[in-house]
Amino acid sequence: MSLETLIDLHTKNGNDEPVKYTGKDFSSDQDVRWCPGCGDYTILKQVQNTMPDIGVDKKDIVFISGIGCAARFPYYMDTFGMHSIHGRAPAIATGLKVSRPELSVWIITGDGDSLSIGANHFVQLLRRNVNVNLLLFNNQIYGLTKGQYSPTAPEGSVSKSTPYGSIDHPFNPLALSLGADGTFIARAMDRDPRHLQQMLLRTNQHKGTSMLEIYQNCIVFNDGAFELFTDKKSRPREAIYLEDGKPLIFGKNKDKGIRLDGLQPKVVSLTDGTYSKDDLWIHDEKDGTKAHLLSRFFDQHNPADEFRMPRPFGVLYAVDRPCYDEGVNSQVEEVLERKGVGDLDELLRGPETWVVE
Amino acid sequence: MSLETLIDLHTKNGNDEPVKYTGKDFSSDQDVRWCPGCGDYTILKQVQNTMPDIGVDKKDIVFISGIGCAARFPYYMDTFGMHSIHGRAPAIATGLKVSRPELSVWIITGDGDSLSIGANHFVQLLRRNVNVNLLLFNNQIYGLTKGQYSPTAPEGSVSKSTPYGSIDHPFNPLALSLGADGTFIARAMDRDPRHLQQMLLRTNQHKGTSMLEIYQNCIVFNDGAFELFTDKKSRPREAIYLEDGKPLIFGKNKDKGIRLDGLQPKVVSLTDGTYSKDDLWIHDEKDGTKAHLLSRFFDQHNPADEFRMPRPFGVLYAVDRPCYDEGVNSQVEEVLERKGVGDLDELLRGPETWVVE
Amino acid sequence: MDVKDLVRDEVTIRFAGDSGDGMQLTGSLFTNTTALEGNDLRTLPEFPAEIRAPAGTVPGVSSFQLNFGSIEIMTPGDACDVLVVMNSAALKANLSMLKPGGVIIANTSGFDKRNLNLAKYGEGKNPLDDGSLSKYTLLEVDVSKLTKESLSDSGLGYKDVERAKNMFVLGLLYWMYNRPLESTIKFLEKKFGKKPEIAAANIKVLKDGYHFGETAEIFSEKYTVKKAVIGPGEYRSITGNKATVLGLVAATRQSNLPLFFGSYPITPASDILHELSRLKNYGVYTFQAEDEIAAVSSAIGASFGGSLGITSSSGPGIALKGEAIGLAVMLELPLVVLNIQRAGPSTGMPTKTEQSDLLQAMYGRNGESPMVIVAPATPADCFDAAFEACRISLEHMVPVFFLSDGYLANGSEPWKFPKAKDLKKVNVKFEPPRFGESNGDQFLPYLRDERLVRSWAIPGTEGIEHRLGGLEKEENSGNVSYNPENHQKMTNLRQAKVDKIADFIPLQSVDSGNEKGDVLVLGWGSTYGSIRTAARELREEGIDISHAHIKYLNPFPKNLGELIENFNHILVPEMNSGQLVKMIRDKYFVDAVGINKVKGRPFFVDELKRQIKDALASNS
Amino acid sequence: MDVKDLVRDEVTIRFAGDSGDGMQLTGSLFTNTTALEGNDLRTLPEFPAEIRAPAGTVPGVSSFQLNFGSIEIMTPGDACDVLVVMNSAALKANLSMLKPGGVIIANTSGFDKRNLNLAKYGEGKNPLDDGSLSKYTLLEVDVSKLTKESLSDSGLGYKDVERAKNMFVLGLLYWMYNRPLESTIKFLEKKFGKKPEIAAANIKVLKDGYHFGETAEIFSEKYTVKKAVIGPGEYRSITGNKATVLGLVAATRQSNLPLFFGSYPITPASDILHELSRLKNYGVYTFQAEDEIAAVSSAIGASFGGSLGITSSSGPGIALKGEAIGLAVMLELPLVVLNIQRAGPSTGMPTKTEQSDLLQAMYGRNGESPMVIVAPATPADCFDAAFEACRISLEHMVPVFFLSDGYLANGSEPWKFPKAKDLKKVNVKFEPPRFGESNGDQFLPYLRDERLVRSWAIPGTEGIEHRLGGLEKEENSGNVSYNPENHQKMTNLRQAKVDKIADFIPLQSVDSGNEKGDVLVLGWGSTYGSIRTAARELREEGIDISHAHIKYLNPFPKNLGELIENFNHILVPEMNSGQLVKMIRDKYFVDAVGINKVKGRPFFVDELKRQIKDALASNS
Ligand SMILES: Cc1ncc(C[n+]2csc(CCOP(=O)(O)OP(=O)(O)O)c2C)c(N)n1
Ligand SMILES: Cc1ncc(C[n+]2csc(CCOP(=O)(O)OP(=O)(O)O)c2C)c(N)n1
Ligand code: SF4
Ligand code: SF4
Ligand SMILES: [Mg+2]
Ligand SMILES: [Mg+2]
Repeated sequence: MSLETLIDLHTKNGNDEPVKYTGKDFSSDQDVRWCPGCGDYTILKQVQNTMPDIGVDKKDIVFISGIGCAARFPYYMDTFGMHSIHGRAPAIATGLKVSRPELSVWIITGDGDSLSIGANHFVQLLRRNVNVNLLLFNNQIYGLTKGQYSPTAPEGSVSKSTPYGSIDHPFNPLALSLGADGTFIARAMDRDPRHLQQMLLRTNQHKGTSMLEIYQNCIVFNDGAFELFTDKKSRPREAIYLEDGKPLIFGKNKDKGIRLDGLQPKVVSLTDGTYSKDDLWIHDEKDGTKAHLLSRFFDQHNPADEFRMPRPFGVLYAVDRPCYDEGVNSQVEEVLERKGVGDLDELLRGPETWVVE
Repeated sequence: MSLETLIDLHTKNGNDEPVKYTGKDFSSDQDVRWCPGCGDYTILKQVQNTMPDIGVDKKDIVFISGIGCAARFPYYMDTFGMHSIHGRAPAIATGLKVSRPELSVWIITGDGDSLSIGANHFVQLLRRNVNVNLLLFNNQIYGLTKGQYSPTAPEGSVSKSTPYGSIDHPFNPLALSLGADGTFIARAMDRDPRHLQQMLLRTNQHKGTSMLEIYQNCIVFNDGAFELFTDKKSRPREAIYLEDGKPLIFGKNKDKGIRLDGLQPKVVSLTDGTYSKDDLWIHDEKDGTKAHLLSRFFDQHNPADEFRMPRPFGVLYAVDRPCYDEGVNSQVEEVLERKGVGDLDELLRGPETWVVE
Repeated sequence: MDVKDLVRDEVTIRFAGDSGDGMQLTGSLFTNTTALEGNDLRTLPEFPAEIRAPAGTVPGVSSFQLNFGSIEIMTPGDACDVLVVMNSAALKANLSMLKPGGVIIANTSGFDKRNLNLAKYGEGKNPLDDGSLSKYTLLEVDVSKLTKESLSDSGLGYKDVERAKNMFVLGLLYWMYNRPLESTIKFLEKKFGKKPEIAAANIKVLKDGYHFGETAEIFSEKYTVKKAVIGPGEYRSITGNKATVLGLVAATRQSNLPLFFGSYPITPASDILHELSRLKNYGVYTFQAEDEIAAVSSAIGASFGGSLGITSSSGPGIALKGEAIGLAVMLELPLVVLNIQRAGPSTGMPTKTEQSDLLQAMYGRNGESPMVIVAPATPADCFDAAFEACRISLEHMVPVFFLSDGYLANGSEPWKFPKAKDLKKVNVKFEPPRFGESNGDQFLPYLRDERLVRSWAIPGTEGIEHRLGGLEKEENSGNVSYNPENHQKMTNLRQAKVDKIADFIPLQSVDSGNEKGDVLVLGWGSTYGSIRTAARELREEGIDISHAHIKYLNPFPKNLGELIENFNHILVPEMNSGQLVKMIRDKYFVDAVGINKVKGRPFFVDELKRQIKDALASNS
Repeated sequence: MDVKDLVRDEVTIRFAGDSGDGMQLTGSLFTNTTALEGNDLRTLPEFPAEIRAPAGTVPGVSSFQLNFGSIEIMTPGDACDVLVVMNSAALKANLSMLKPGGVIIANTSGFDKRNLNLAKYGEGKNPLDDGSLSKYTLLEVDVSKLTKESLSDSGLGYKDVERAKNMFVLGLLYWMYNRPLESTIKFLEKKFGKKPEIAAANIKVLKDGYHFGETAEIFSEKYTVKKAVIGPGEYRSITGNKATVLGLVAATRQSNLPLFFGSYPITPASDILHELSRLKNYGVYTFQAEDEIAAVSSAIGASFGGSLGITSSSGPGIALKGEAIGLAVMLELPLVVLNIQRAGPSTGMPTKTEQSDLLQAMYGRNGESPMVIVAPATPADCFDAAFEACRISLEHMVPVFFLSDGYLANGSEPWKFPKAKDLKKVNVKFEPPRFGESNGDQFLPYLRDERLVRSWAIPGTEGIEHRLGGLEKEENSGNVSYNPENHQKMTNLRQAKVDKIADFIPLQSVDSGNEKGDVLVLGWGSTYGSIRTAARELREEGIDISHAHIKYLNPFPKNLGELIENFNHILVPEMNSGQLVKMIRDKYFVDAVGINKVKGRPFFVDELKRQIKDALASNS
């Protein structure tokens, strides 16, 4: 049983044949206005290239952003879009998705937008597990307002608002997301487009709030913040790509691995004969404790330490949990089923009336 | 080197002798207006009783709250206090503590106040590690507004605003706090006053943001929410009290323990001969991974399951990290040291001037 | 003793007791019976600010006032003729509300030492016997004891017996005012359907209360209030918040849209969330958000998707929504913002009423950000105003403020409810899809029709993919634009669009009095009943005074200026320090004078009459 | 060729180029030299909305306008006499700002195919040779090539050479206006102290530019602008945001209090945070909060502790602060809220100026929540206004709004800066401690002095422990109170306290023109220069027109009503749709008429003169 509303009547008119798109179809007519060389360009490109593969009609895709450089993103996508206000995209997306669960809803946000002013809506979205995809463009800076430190900027960051270095301890976005009971938590980078595309697909596949943090270079105000991980030379040593069910191996020649020694992760050499692949930690996306440990491969590390942890990229955590939007809609369905479509006259009349002659 | 401001001049006038207080000295002249039987009463009493032991002059203690039943708390304390606006107490406290680091600042907040409208300030406070004490009165309901479900209410909660049961997955306040990089995370309950007092003392001792969640019974709108843990009969089986350096033992006759099997915590019997105390997990307040595991002894458990996890009470996590307020003040001191007290005329003149005759 | 039966045009009764004494229920039942008897009536419930203040104390007192009559009744009455007090705290808290010479019915067991103490009457003092009540008629009844006796054979426990006390009082009052017991008996049978012994006990106590009146020989008078002349039809009783809910649901049903309601609890708005959350089978989606910002944002998201997004709050919560409401102004999407006003500033007095957010509704956002404002005049009028708020928002693609207040929210009145088929239609049409590449026309999301309204282009519609945002937009295309001329044009257009709505709302009429004359009292919102009654009484005293009540506060009805010109004096009573009066003075350049009350309470009729006279005296 | 040297009273030059071309620096250096030469002047920098729009495009154009003269100069000039364009996009974006017959100095290498394309001039079109500039004097200079040649021996790389281009232009302009090079040379030596080769290169290019003017034979005229008659003294150049910072610091130093600044970045307010964060050795604590709500809340917390809590924002950020500002109103604590206004509504046009938040400052909170408002008139006046905002807030224990705007914030003017010893003292006294139990007097936190001001009772003071909050409070004691009479009293007191501040601010004076007369132009904020200039010119045309500029917007100066009565026509120009005019009409019941511009730009003098004439024509 169901109420057939104007929306249902209107959208039923759709073209049912699945459309074949190319990346170009997702490019809007607006000039892209990021600084030349900004990491946002390649992310835009990968998103546009991934869209044809998610199997959703353009008309059913919505991008919602807050404010910031990253938040300009929806203007450049030839889908429905809203460039809203600072920090509120998750709340707007929640309203949209609850009322239109059939849409594919994407949230575009920056580290300031989602972890400073919008951090409340961010954690509530994760806890509710609204079935949307959130792309967090982390450049460890406020780009649009020209270079103040952000809540992900490392301690001591010198920026326009912290000429003597910042004092606050930064958020660990993945740890925060886990703490908020997020069901899908992943990390990618602007400079590895192939991996980014894979992650975008995974993000889309997951049912529930999919949180993909993307390391994004702000070439103007914070150039090179992630160079250690993104530079092709240092990347093999400093980044580790996670794959479900596979051992944790990294290094230029896949010569290093990570073991669990009790609760303690340890970097080991795979070439000195002590350990082999079989001794390593096997990645399990469903294991919350392992995800916790992985999220903590994070603290400023000592590049001189041979056994320093690499930074994990890929899906750290992915579990199923009922989605809020679905729950709301099934509850409405159930009540409709049980009580029938509400009769307006009955409601207006109420439980008790009297007649004046 | 330092700027001696009016505040310094004014507060120097203080009485230097340490004052001996009793709990009664902390009781203000205002009638306490919670519902008879509300858990808030016993918490108030324990706080008043603990105050004489923290060794701080009444004049240097400030209680700051948001809005809610719990937030009425400051009115009843004969200290400085502010009953502010909903959710913002952590931000107000941050401003106060940064500018007056010598004060002992306490935040009183409810589950709605801190985890709904105020969740952003809550996580930012923890990340910044401002040296204040936060008491989170969790009653899994909005008391003051008469009974809507809160972000800690279990799924399916029937409340005024969820007549058909709530749909959202609740926050795990301790997990969220850990995710936000809190440095002191503890749990107590209204119905165990002795333990609560201990926890209040620990809360006070910790330097940094001390987050103490207190299970508090709302007798009117959510009576018995924590009965399993607070009731003297079920408590021994369902609650476990953590002590640093001690094994995890619980049960009516201390007959049960918790071991770590790899990353997996397991409840074991201490009486069937298989395991003894020495096999158990030793609590370590400094171990973040263990704290993570403990914070996850949380999900709705099956009372029929003999090996179900008890709910941990006590200090889950306590580590040192520089405090924001201290950092700000030392930076000011350093700059003063380096540059000397700023000369107003120099500032007004600026780098370049010209003279008109 | 001989009992006289006197006829009265109008009676005000106030029930007062501890929060646990069931005074709200007692009042409601008396109200229902009175309505069924054909009287006109208005009610005023008053709750303690505390959830459950300690029993027996003044802060714990709960009261319910009912004004009914054979004449037109528009307010719950300034002061009461009869004051029922269940304990000494209730007397202390309410005595000032009793008319000189009025009747006090006091439950004597509520005046024992413990109760007197809790009410802080001072060592050894008892108002019942210290002569302090000598200017009233004091009737002492040991309700507790009598109830206990009435139920001595019932086998019920102490608590249940205690709880039945209020039925004794109700029975007694029914006797005093010649009311039948049937409807209350039916109610009790239904309410305690699963506990027939409780139902029976309550009914017994009710009847014993009634009989006590007949036999106790302490009452020398009883009263008859004849039927009022009320328009024929079927009526129900309704509070403002309930009527608001019905108005919202009716408007969305008339437009065949889902209603999305994003809200965060706050007194006195929360009941709207509670009521709506029960109406899922009416196509209502409720979302208890993490805060007011998320609440209004979620509603904007839903409106973008084609639902009617609605949000509600009060005081501090409305202040928080300002930024996002500004976004809705810029986006030109439907959005209804319900502000159930309470006493401010800041947290203020959450349980008390006020009308002090009108200028916030007008100007409480950054930039030139015009918004439509409607305000209901009475509890039942909340239905119409809420319906109109939705209609305007949907048909004109604008955010609309609905300004109710705590007094309307919890007050109730008889309502001749409409039939669904007689409701206005709400005309909504989504922008149609554009299939195929052939159609060269680019979709222009900010193209306007002759009413300056843009079209509602919802996701899921082929060929009209587009982007909106909070940055200034180019005319028609909606693309971001920093062009100076365009900004002026768009600023003017947003204003003109709101102004044009004046063509689609009713003209302002005079509510009572002449169309031209000496004095016009201009009101808005919940002061309606007091102003109407005061104006009537002043006309009866020979003053040439008319009353007009503005329901559309932005834009004003087109003829308001003309109407104002027909009078020599314009007086504007408001429960604030003067807000509408500012708008009137500015807009019509007329020396309107404010009459203001900021006490968290409605105007009393007498007080308002006096203030009107004073204003006229100093103004002429 | 013969070069004529002409004397000019006033000249406006506009430098325009790509964001990377250093036009802001060029403009500033020309400004400094001009100031040293004793001219009066005003400037207007204009930045692109994008951080770094693609080079060569119209959105990427950055410009700097400078108006200087031997007469009084109060605006950056409506249109320019000389337009310097470094590329074709700069011409496209700025041509409309050039006076008919004005001079264009065009860098021809910025008009190559690539640049013309990027500027979207259309296939094959070049404005330099298609005759479209015929009504101007076009001077083509291949700046890029000449710079390259000038530095051919320097050994510098391509980038460094490119970056020196602007010095060539600057040198050329110095020649054109007979300015000395010394101060610029000194600046370059200092700036590139660590890179002497760069300094030398820039100086060489500067000189070559100068010499090019002398020798190139394409310039037939050069100009002399004589010293202006300016009050003697030491001057500096200052922007509004910098002056604001200095005002805040000066006021806290004069009161010997720490300055606590809680803010969240937003255009165009962020620079205040940036500047203050450098001033730690002035007792300044800056806190970049997680959002505007935390920013203002932290400031309130700091004020509770005895610091002066200050917060700043713009547009949407100010809207977010409303709830917490209401708390400060209720608490009666010092708090200064800086609103650097920008074009709204919603996100609006962040880099553009507007005055559209005045009514938000007045009414943008729930309840009756009066606030003091001050507004600076010029960049340098930001110092005085910020100082006054702090003084009033501290001395009267009230939150104060300071309303600047983007135009003031980034604009600069010469400032005869004060000496610290000449600044007003700010009188602050904390409530003294009460030792011992003997003192029976209970501390009453809401007891008031004759100015209705309560005392500042800070934590750490013995014997005055107390609690405050956002609930309505009992008079004097500050305890929570729901008493109706008390609420009226407190509402009136909060208003009266603000009104009484009128006794402690300067009377309103007429800025220019007669004290009594036909027309009064009433302005506020950054429109000062345009209005002053327009009024002067209209007086010169024989119109009896005066100008008064309101800096204290709530409360108004006590004599404002009288002053207004001295004129027949009151005109109120604002960069909004009419906000001050509403307040004036309401308060003084005078038929004041608004003159409004909402284009994200200041009034041009000519435009304003025309609008004033139009208004007078239709008004008489
Ligand atoms: C309410 C509000 N406050 C502040 C701003 C100013 N503002 C715009 S974007 C931004 C931060 C941007 O940082 P981030 O989210 O990291 O995005 P990025 O520009 O780095 O992509 C700020 C502070 C605003 N637009 N609205
Ligand atoms: C801005 C704002 N929104 C909403 C409210 C209404 N309100 C007051 S307290 C509260 C929630 C209280 O819940 P909690 O924090 O759990 O405290 P409790 O009453 O349970 O102790 C709400 C929604 C308010 N006062 N201010
Ligand atoms: S400022 Fe940084 S983040 Fe923003 S567009 Fe430029 S490079 Fe990208
Ligand atoms: S409503 Fe609940 S939390 Fe509030 S005072 Fe009553 S019992 Fe306590
Ligand atoms: Mg960023
Ligand atoms: Mg609670």
